[in-house]
Amino acid sequence: MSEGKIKQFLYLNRKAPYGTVYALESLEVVLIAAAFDQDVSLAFVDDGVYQLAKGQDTKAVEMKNFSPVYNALGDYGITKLYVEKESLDERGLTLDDLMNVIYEDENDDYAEKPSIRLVSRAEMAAMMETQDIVLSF
Amino acid sequence: MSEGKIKQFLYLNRKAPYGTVYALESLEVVLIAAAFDQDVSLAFVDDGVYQLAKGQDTKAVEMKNFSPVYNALGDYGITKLYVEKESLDERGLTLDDLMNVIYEDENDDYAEKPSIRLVSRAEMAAMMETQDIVLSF
Amino acid sequence: MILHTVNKSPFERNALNSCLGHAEAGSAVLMIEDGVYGAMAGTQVSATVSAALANVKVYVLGPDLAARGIAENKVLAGIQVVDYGGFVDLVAANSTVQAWL
Amino acid sequence: MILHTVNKSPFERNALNSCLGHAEAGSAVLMIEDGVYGAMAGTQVSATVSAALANVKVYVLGPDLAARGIAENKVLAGIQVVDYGGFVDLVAANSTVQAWL
Amino acid sequence: MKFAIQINEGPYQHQAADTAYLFTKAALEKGHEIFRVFFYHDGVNNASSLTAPPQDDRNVTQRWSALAKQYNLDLVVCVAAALRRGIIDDNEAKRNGKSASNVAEGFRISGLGQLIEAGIQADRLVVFGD
Amino acid sequence: MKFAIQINEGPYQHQAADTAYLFTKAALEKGHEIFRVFFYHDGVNNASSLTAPPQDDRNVTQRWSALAKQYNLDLVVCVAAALRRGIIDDNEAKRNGKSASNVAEGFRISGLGQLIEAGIQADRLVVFGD
Repeated sequence: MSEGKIKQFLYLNRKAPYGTVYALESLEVVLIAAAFDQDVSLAFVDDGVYQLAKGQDTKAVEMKNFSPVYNALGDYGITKLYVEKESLDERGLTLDDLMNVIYEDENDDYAEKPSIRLVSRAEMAAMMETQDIVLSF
Repeated sequence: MSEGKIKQFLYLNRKAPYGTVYALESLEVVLIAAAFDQDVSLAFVDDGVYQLAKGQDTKAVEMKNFSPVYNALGDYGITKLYVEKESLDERGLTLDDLMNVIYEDENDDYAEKPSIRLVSRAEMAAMMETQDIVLSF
Repeated sequence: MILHTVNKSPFERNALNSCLGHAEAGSAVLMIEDGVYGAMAGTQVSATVSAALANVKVYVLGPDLAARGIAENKVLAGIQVVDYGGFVDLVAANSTVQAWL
Repeated sequence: MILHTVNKSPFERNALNSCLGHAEAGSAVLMIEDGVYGAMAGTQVSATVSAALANVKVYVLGPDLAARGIAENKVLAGIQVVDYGGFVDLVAANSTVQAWL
Repeated sequence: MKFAIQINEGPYQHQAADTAYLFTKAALEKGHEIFRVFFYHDGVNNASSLTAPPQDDRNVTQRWSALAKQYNLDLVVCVAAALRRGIIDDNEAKRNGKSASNVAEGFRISGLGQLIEAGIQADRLVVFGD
Repeated sequence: MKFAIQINEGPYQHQAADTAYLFTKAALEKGHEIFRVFFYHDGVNNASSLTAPPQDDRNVTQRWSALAKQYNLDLVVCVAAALRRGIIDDNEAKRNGKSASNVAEGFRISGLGQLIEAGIQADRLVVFGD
């Protein structure tokens, strides 16, 4: 389907989950994107970091809890989840407050490795500059 | 239509015009409200103060310029437009940057009087406390 | 008195700040939807919210905390957690509801 | 380089701030829709935007200024006003477009 | 006590549409009266009979229709906002030369006066939006 | 140059739907190619054939239909987002047991793969949203 072109695709997530649909429908695109053999990265910046929070329980709001899907991304070959440290800090969060998203590295005897890459704002900005296509939601 | 009850109705405007529809559709409610013999006030707080900016020209964005409607409100008996001074200050605006919204006072030989009441944040907060119904957009 | 509702993240928008700047002493503020992030301890806005507690009563909607994975022990001391029924009671107990959209 | 677009008022949301915090030296920022309020001189955010001009090129969409009654002489020095055609040219001239929604 | 509800946003995109429903349900279960639910702005999209969300997700429109039936609720969709956004009943379809109508069971289209009246008649107006 | 456009918001509620149109038109007038316009989230509501805005206002849907005809544009509406929000074509109406369809002329319903493909094939993707 990709006709030989490989591009850097960035999914930019800056919004909290549930208050609006963007986080959920962004994930739906990412899952489809996995079929296209492109180089996919996800960025979690500002309120986007809340999407990865541990322990989400949506029963009482009667919405679908889509947070387990992040952990399935590795099976789709999506293993680069960039999380910005400054965004966590402002919100009083650390990596311990986030889900432990992992993938199995097929080039390393299927060893389990973390998908979340904690980066500084400067590193996030530099990573953004390497992208071809940025999908914002 | 009002069956004898007179309530204080506040229309709370906190959003800029054109970027979203709220300012326009808020005005549409206000025009209808005029038929109901209630005590109507409009509050312009935060980005809501931009709704009253002078010189709006929407030709190039191909949207309807609804700013002249504010000046027609007086004919509908709507004469209390509270504008918050702190909101203006933060945005580098003064009353001179706003439309000169006026009404004719039928109790004073139809003298032209300003509809805009410049108030401090504290005065705005106190006015809010006197309201029965607050419509937010 | 007014029951103020705030449904926006205080890190994304100015709604909570503006609400607290207009809430009279003794009035109530209820955080719902993405507004519940304003109830967390240890954030950049916690100090502002804590200070406001001297002036206004602050409530937060429990179902929205749970959806977002915020344990109740992460909520600032002095903020009361309510469910939808509690939200209804707050509306009934205050004379006017003002939404900071 | 990236063309960053910002369509939110800097007084309501954190989009402009976050954009400027991530825009690399030499990149371009285009303010559109309610984002054009960020281009005005004499506001609480003018100093931040002026400082950013040392690092990035800043553009503002003229039709959105006009709609909101912002005369071009109220726009901060150093910010260039463009029309929709100019927006198209900026997209073509930069390798990637990143929207700060 | 008598409540009126105003909803400014459409289903799924904003949680406002969910919170309004859950609040209304809780108020009814506590024995309060809901004088009217008024759908304004994109809120009119909650009334679309053509939505078909995934089976494992809530159905926002059907949920309102069911609640309206159970409690005999008055669900009013603003006509001006609805025409802008393509929510029309049989009458409006005829008047505007449209081939179909799409207002779900339990909703009716009417004017903005219904919102003002709700504000006058109810003890409280609660607004849900963005 | 080849552009792809993504639109996340519905008509009238957000200016994003307007800016996207005016940008697309300007790009076409400058001789660029629009590979595809992809309507996602509430953006799918731009495709409703049932809108009837006031006569003195722009008609967002008809404007797209006309531009699509003039320039042979590919206007694609995301099927998953559209089903959630009640935008359906004849096929989906049949499949979901709905009495009507409401996709305006010049729009077609398809999958999210069309958005990714647009990102791959176009030189630029420009996103308009809230």
